[in-house]
Amino acid sequence: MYFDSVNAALTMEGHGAFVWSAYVITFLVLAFMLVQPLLRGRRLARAIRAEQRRQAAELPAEGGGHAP
Amino acid sequence: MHPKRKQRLTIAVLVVVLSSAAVGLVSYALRGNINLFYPPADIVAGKAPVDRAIRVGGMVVEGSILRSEQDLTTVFEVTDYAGTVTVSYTGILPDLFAEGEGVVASGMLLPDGSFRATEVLAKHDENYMPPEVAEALQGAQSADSPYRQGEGD
Amino acid sequence: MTQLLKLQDVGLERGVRQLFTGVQLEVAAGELWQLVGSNGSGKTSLLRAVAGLARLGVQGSITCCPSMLFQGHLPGLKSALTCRENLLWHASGGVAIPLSGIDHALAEVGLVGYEDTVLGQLSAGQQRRVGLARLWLSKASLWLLDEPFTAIDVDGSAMLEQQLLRHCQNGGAVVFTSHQPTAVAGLRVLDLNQYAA
Amino acid sequence: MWAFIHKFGSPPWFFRFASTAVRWLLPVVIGALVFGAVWGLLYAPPDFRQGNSYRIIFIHVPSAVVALAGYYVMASAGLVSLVWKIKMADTAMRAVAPVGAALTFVALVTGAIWGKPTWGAWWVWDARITSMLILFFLYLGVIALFEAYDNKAAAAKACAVLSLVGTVNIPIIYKSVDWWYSLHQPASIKFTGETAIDASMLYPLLVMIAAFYGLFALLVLVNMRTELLATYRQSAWLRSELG
Amino acid sequence: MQPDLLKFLGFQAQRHLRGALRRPGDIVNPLVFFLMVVTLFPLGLGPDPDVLADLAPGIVWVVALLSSLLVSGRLFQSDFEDGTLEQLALAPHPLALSVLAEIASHWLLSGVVLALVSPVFALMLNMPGQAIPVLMASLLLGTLCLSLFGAIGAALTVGLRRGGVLLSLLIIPLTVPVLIFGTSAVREAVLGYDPGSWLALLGALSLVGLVVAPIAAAAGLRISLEA
Repeated sequence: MYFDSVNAALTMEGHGAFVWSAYVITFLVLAFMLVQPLLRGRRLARAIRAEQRRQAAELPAEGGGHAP
Repeated sequence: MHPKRKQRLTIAVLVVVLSSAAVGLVSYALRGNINLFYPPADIVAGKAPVDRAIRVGGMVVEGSILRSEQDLTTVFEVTDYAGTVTVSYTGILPDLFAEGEGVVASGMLLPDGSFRATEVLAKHDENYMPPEVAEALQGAQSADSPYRQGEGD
Repeated sequence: MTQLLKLQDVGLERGVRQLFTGVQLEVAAGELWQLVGSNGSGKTSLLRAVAGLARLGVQGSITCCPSMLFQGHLPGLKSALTCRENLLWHASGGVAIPLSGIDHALAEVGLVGYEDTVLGQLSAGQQRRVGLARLWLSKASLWLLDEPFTAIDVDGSAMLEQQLLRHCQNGGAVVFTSHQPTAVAGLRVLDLNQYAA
Repeated sequence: MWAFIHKFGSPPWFFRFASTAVRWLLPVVIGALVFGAVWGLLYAPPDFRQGNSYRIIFIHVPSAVVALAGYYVMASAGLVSLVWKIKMADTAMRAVAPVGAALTFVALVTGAIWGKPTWGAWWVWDARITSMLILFFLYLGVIALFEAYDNKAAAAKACAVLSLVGTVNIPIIYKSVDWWYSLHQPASIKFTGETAIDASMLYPLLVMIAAFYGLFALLVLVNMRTELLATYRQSAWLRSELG
Repeated sequence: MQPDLLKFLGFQAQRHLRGALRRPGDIVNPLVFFLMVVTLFPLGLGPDPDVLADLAPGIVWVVALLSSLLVSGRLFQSDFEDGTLEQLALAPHPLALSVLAEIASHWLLSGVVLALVSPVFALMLNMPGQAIPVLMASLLLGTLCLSLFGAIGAALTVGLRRGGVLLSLLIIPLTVPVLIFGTSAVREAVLGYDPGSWLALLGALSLVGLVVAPIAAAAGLRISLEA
């Protein structure tokens, strides 16, 4: 480790605010880019499964149901 | 020839002619010094225009920096090891400005051959190294020049 | 009998929705075909696919003779140009047509005396007629017409039917879409609703 | 070869591939990012002139490099979509655009933050920064064009044409901005030296560049997978895949 | 018989020119827009002749770019709306050729006219006389580039309801080199130096545009017809 203490790593001889904010912004943006489609995908998958179950429940009434 | 193929051929020939004309024009344009950057050697040789905004770049000669005592005027010499130009500048110089460092000054060439800068920028180059390495480099290479100069970007 | 158009197993997908599948059609010279189907069944899309204007989402194979005329919903006429100029530049595809031919075509669609009138000054029905005048100038063998009878009065419809039949007798073929039931001798009908997916 | 391309172009196969790849890439990429960031932030030595502010290089340069490469990836997908009419190429284009825009944005923001301690200004009209800004505009244009079309198949084709025109233009834009900049202000001249960057800083930088490439692939695959879920929610293959 | 390409080009151009000349408002309005915006600058910046002369190359070029964007957005609009585009797409000639004819006639009526009247604007902004021929030449070449790039954007957005702003989003980044080359040429001329290099670059750019734009715009139009 280059820095002696946590405090030194945070301040970075006066440049800490710049460096850390750059990293934080970058990781926030990229995390958003990752999480947003992942969540949307999970929501979609849940909706598709629910629809599937609904149809599976309806099918036997019409006769000749099949397991998904 | 089949008319359809003749048509294609005509278009292909047109495309080739137009593209080669474009290449010709670009090479004509690039013969001129389009970005108005002159190394000190060109200025010494009288290739640079006088009384218009141009840029000069090179190394600050060791021991050449003279700071005025009345105002913020600084006079220093810039060299590319083939020619040297005296540059004068009034204002606050950037932190990275130092003897033996690269510098780019924009301003005007005066009739007496010296350069009056309106802006001085320390070279922000692609060299990144830890302080101890820099010191070692400085020590090892102070005899000859640490950098070879490339063309102005 | 020369074959002018052949559709094999043609289907159409819009987005992820299948409009129709498995359309088979062979059009030979001398045949007059009407495409029918309810709104949104894909009549216009099929006609545009055949013409080669819209092939996105089209399955199957379409073989169409290159000598083809397409007239869509839009007449393809400039309202700032006169009837004559419109037909001269529009119908020609770059081939010079004699002015007498144009005047003759305009006369056939009942527009004598309007040759030098700017299109924008004509009524909607008259403008349709100028568009249809192309049919008297065309040398194409296969005509693809989208709703040719729209906004045409009774006289005009009769005149148009005559022209379609004449074209078929001369060895051409016509495929058109229409909502109206058309009573023409020898008309063949393709109902897209039968192929709905 | 052809069979491989064909397989790649099939949505069910690609969905399975993307699901597996995401599962593997996710921990690897996050691990590499954290590792590279910690190395760069805490273990790499400071620069002899800029001090610690140079540590922004470890995210600034990778994001800029990958953002530019992303545009070419997008244009290549567009070319594939136009020439071979492979549906997955459309989906790929659609997926790359927001990722590229985000990376360009990151490069611009980190550049501005880096600029403050180095040049004393948040924004300078430097040739490279300006080119990056224009690249950002190009990405925004592609996204806006895609959103404007109702017919998504046509939208992808339109974006393909636009991004191909963009690739023809990028070198011209870059060069012209470079000239423009040097006309008005001094550019940073390049001195050709043997080693530009010391090994102790180069290695974490390389790790971060690799990690950002991985991140790019990961984000694109996640986007594509989600896009497939939305597009094929009615299809039987997707239901059996999820079931 | 296959009519030759040049004749077809002539046919198309004649069609556009005739149509446009019957509606002179379409030609005059962009010029009036140009005049008005140029008038705004002295009002905003102050009437100091030296300041204006300094900024004149940039002002004229930015306004030229904006007014060109304004016009070229509607380049294929009427052809799309009245069905002419369908017919052109089905014509035996490459669609790119019709596009080229359309761009050329559009340029004749917008860019060339603008270049011809540009000395008036130069005088309004106190530009030195020696720069005026260069201003005209740069506008002549530059507006051709702008029309060419604008055509690509117009082709891609012609079928969309809200095409206007979108077009600017797509095209402005692509026109950056035109702006740089154009203003640089004029500025060099104002300072009394040789603007040849910049004019040559503008020329090269228009040649590249002449090759790329008709093909790209034709592809864009076919896509717009599909949607």
